[in-house]
Amino acid sequence: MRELTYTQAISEAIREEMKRDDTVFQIGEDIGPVRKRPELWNQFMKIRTWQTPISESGFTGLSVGAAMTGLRPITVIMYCDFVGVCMDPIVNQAAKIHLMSGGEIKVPLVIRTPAGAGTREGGHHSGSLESWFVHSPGLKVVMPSDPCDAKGLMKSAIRDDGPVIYIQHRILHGMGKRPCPEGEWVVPLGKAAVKRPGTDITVVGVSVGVMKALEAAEKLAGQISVEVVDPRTLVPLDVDTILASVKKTGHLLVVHDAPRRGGVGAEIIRRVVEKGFGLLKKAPKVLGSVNTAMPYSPPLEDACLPQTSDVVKAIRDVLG
Amino acid sequence: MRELTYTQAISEAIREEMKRDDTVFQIGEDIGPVRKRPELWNQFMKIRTWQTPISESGFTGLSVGAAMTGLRPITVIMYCDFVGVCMDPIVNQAAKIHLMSGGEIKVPLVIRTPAGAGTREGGHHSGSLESWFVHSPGLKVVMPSDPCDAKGLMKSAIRDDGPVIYIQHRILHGMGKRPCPEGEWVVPLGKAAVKRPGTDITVVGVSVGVMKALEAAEKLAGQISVEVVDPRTLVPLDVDTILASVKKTGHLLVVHDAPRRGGVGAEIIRRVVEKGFGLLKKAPKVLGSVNTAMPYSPPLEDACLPQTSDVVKAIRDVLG
Amino acid sequence: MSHQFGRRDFLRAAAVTGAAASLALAAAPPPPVRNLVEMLRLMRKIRHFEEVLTGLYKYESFLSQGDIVGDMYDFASKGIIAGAVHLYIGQEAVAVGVSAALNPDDFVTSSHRGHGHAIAKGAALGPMMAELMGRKTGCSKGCGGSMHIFSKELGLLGGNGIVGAQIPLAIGAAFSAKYRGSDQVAVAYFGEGASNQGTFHEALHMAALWELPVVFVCENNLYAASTAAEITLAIPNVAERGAGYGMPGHIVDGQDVLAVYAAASAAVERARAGGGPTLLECKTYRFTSHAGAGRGQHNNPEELKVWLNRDPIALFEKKLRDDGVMTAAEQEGLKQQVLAEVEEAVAFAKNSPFPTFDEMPVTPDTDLLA
Amino acid sequence: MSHQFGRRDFLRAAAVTGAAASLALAAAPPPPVRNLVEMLRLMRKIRHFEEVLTGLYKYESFLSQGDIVGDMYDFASKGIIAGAVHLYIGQEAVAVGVSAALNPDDFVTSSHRGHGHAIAKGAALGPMMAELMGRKTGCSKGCGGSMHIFSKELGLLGGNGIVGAQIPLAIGAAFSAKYRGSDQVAVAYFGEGASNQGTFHEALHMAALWELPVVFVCENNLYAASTAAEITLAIPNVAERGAGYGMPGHIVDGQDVLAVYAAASAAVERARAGGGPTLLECKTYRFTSHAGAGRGQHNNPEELKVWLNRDPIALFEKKLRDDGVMTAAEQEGLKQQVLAEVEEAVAFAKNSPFPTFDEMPVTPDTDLLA
Ligand SMILES: Cc1ncc(C[n+]2csc(CCOP(=O)(O)OP(=O)(O)O)c2C)c(N)n1
Ligand SMILES: Cc1ncc(C[n+]2csc(CCOP(=O)(O)OP(=O)(O)O)c2C)c(N)n1
Ligand SMILES: [Mg+2]
Ligand SMILES: [Mg+2]
Repeated sequence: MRELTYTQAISEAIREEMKRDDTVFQIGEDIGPVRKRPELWNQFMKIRTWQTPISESGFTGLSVGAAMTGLRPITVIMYCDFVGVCMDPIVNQAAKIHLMSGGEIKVPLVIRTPAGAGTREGGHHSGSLESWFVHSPGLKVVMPSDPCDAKGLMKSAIRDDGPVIYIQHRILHGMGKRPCPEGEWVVPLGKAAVKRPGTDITVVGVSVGVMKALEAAEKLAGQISVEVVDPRTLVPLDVDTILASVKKTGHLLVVHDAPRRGGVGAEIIRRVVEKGFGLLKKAPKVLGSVNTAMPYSPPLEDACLPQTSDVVKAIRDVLG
Repeated sequence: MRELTYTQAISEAIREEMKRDDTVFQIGEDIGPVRKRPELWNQFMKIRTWQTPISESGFTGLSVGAAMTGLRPITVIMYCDFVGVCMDPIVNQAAKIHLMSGGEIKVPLVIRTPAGAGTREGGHHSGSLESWFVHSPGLKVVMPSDPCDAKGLMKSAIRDDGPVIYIQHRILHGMGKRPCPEGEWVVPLGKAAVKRPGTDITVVGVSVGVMKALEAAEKLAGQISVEVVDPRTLVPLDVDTILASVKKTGHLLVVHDAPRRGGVGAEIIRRVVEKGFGLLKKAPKVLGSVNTAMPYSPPLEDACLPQTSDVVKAIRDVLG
Repeated sequence: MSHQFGRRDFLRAAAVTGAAASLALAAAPPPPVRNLVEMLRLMRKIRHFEEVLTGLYKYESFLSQGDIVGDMYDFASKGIIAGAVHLYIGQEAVAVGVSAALNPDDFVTSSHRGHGHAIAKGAALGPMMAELMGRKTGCSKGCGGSMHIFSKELGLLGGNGIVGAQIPLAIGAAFSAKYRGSDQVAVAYFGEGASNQGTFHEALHMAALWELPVVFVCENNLYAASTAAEITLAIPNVAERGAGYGMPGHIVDGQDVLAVYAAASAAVERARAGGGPTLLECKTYRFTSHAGAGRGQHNNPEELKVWLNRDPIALFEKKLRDDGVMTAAEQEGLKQQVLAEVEEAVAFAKNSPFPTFDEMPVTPDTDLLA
Repeated sequence: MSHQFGRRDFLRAAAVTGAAASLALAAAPPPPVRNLVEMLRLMRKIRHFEEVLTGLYKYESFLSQGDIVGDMYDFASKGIIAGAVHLYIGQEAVAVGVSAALNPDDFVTSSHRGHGHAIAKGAALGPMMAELMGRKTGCSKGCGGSMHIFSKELGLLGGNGIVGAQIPLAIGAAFSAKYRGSDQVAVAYFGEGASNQGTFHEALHMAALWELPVVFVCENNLYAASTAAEITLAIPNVAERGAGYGMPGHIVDGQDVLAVYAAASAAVERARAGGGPTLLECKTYRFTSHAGAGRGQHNNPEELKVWLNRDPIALFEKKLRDDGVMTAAEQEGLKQQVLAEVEEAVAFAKNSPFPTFDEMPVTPDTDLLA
């Protein structure tokens, strides 16, 4: 199959959806090559990409209003951490208007935001805030872990009639080329994927956590048979696929970049324990980053973030 | 003992701390009786209470800057839902500056915000967002469930050298007078309280969840012996007291107003399962509100929010 | 400098005349007689809709229990209308004057104080009253409440519980109109208090930068909740802020419905013609308390007396009589018609069932109960 | 109207002279000779500190892999200085001119582009270089990095990774000074791009309303990342926005350190005297690319050529020679001293150990590992 990088896959999905649907456009900071003022609007209109002032709450609110009135915006928040300045239009407006309007008004909006640590950018450029969104009813949350899913999930996100948070991990931007189908390729929201079959333990990876889980599984090959499950979307969450895996393995580990405390790992454990308490042979665990702001210094960042070696260790811990 | 309402207890704590420490002041919207422009600053200075424009991110950021330079602000966000417009100064500034400054700069700040549903105010005035803060390293999170804790925890929050989120549930504002010690009365952060002893099941209540758990326990008195544990602070979390209770009862239910999905209930279950998996005889459960924006219509709001009768039912479910 | 202003400046700033507005803006042709009568009818609809609902809201407050240090905005209703209800009474000329300049398919975003904006744009009283009573027949099936009145067909993009959030939504609707090549215009209604919110700054700026077809209608009623504008605004006129975005800003007499209409028509036509956005500051006043369906105590009773002399309905009725457009008898008749309509709306609402949980319009795939 | 502006207007707006500034403001007495030399030394410190660190940053970009639709701001460094590093080269006159007007205990909040603001306020090069290398001896023990330079004793309240967040922090420091009755003044440095952020609006307004002792220094370098100001600013001069808050706004030649000093002194003295805040817009230019330690491609090479003719260091050195304050030889000597200092800083940093996890300054009771 033809290969693409993660960001190329996202670009292709957006381009194809723009072709397919005139109402799809992209808006955000520092995107698009526009340089001259005259005919600003027409320059943007040509590339269906609006380069905004640094006004996240303003242009995210604008996107919600546009989505309420017939368009399908893809709104780019340059770094996930920046949502701190524009949570309101996302969680109070986009997420709630469908219900508050009695179901009359839909908000087909994609919020696309690169996230994650590991790039030595320090406390304000390392966030993974998916659990804020998972806890905000009305939003769907998508976190692709490879170019194939990145393309297919972006198409589903754009075509969805509600607000979708699309979180792309920066480390995955650099993962290199991987197979990715050409043309129409849609991955449905709410379907997990078993990225590596195994029998001894279920490791649920979130975003870059999948990459680390697969590396760990490879390292343990021969000793421990690790099944790697990628939920791909956290809302809706395909808990059945996770339960089916746990039924087989009896052990569960969740791996993500976000801090352990209050992370989605806890939510996944709640869901599994609630329906599959009896399936678990040992205590399930979450491997997330340390509960601290992300320090800049490379050795400190490495110590605070789950590394592949930590996943290996955690797998052994869970199996006891 | 002398009795106070929940808000009177908060007022008393703030007044006493203002007397005790000149650097303590309060800032927020619509607080304080100032009416005339001349001598604005002096009017505010007299009551140590600044009545702000509607500029949450501005005055919350102002509070962080003031806390970095020798003051101890108590910043009021009128409704918890409004933090959507000012998450950045809270989670990126207040919470991270201590680490990002190499520990040189402290941010002794209290963010005080009424929260919770049940008052028929609809989708923008019913939020309980504690789990966003629990997931934001660098913050402490306090949720008193009665006047006694409200006073003692406010004093600890004000005296703490880091940022503390103090969430007061609106329904508790109306709970009526309860015993509350006069003068110096400090409840330490990170100590849970057993609000009712029992032997059959541990019900961890968060904020108004404690009230509902106590009512349910009363209804079940004679049939089921319910132990009600109030963590009082979610960060730091006194997991040992919860574990000690679960060790005794073998069963766990967590009750809160916030949506189940990604709520603090999931985090409490993660912590308990991690250390006390073997103590649990049955699957632990979380009772939270339905995963939706809060509807206005009273019967719908009642259906979406955990009621005392739901707690009773959930207790029976857990015990199977 | 800010400290040179006093209450007098604010009141003086508020006491502008319709003339000032028409001076500031190309005068629009006065509306035909039929429309004049319809404008009065809409003003009365707003007034009586709210007067009547007030009787259905049983105000309760915990405020006395705390004190100024610990108090929060606490109140409840034990009536069949619950929650937080903010009244528009006293400001009717603004919504009606602006709406008279709009097409049916133009967009409106509104605030927590949105009944008047909705009614003026054509919202039916029955479904609105039903919404306030939380009934299944409410315009949001009972899921919205007083602060969240929507109507897709009327271009009502909702009230808003978040002060200032409606301003970016409006530029989004204007963006959408320009993108789709339609000639729709969007209006954002907000208070002077909201003009201190960052969203005001970001939205007005982008609207000017991209010349979006939007009109920003700031209703300066001199208070934000119980806080006087004079202690939270560093300048007496919000209209002055337009200059910071290269946008015209005009002061309008918000008690004079024709002055509002003139200013709004000019701004709307300018927007429709591709001329970009305009900021209109309508000086007006809230005749009741901030929330609790007007049942809380009023911020300033003396001041209120002065403003009651500029009741927008009384002023307009007098003008219509002076101009021989309507007689006092005709006006009384119109009032009675409206009162009857409101009673019908109340009856409709009271006779409507409450929605059940299963009827809540949730999207199936958001694992509601997970 | 916005659409009437073109690039030329922006360049013209940027091409102001020091005269304009002194005209706009009460001229401050020129600094004594010793200070003039120290100002030049600080400008060189900033310039050479950054020139040298650039060599320690091995720029890598993934940008070519995606395309304009999917691209994000992606880059990394394989050098001993990592992460996102934004250079101040070309803007030295602003930080040095402003700092020359400040007391040691005055406060400064800064942006992502903060090296110059820190050095000008007196930050030592060794701990700064060590911070950029993530060492234990760094000013933030390696926990901050390039965007987060703090110093409690110098009143440095940090750079900031969130555009616009530093503006409210500065009014908080000013609030604190006024509350405590001290005569400290706070300065907020931010770019023209940040002036479109809601925090700018909210903070400038509250500062004016409460007459806080703060000076807002907007460094208009004509770009926000790779986005030209002309396509994201509806007005050519950010200074014009002061009026919306009842605050004086002045345009300053940001390449002329003495013009900046004159404007800053007047604004600082006004603030210290209780006269309230001032907005200064310093027209300047970034000589390197946005981030990646200047290693990305520059937004506009032709434009750069023009601005290099107004290199603030060259301009100031010429003035000092013309006024007979320093000879070319003395200036060369000063440059060599500074270069040696920077080399020392590099050596100090390279010889410093990395911090260990246990040395991270976390508060014990936030259950770090929970
Ligand atoms: C973001 C946010 N902050 C605060 C509030 C609480 N609040 C509701 S209405 C109001 C006053 C609004 O004043 P103004 O904008 O002048 O509108 P008015 O009520 O006068 O119509 C406030 C502070 C809110 N709803 N949202
Ligand atoms: C809230 C937020 N939005 C976006 C960014 C990404 N970003 C970093 S610097 C920058 C450009 C800032 O431009 P300006 O304010 O003019 O400062 P300059 O870089 O020119 O010094 C942007 C968009 C950010 N760091 N924070
Ligand atoms: Mg008002
Ligand atoms: Mg710039």
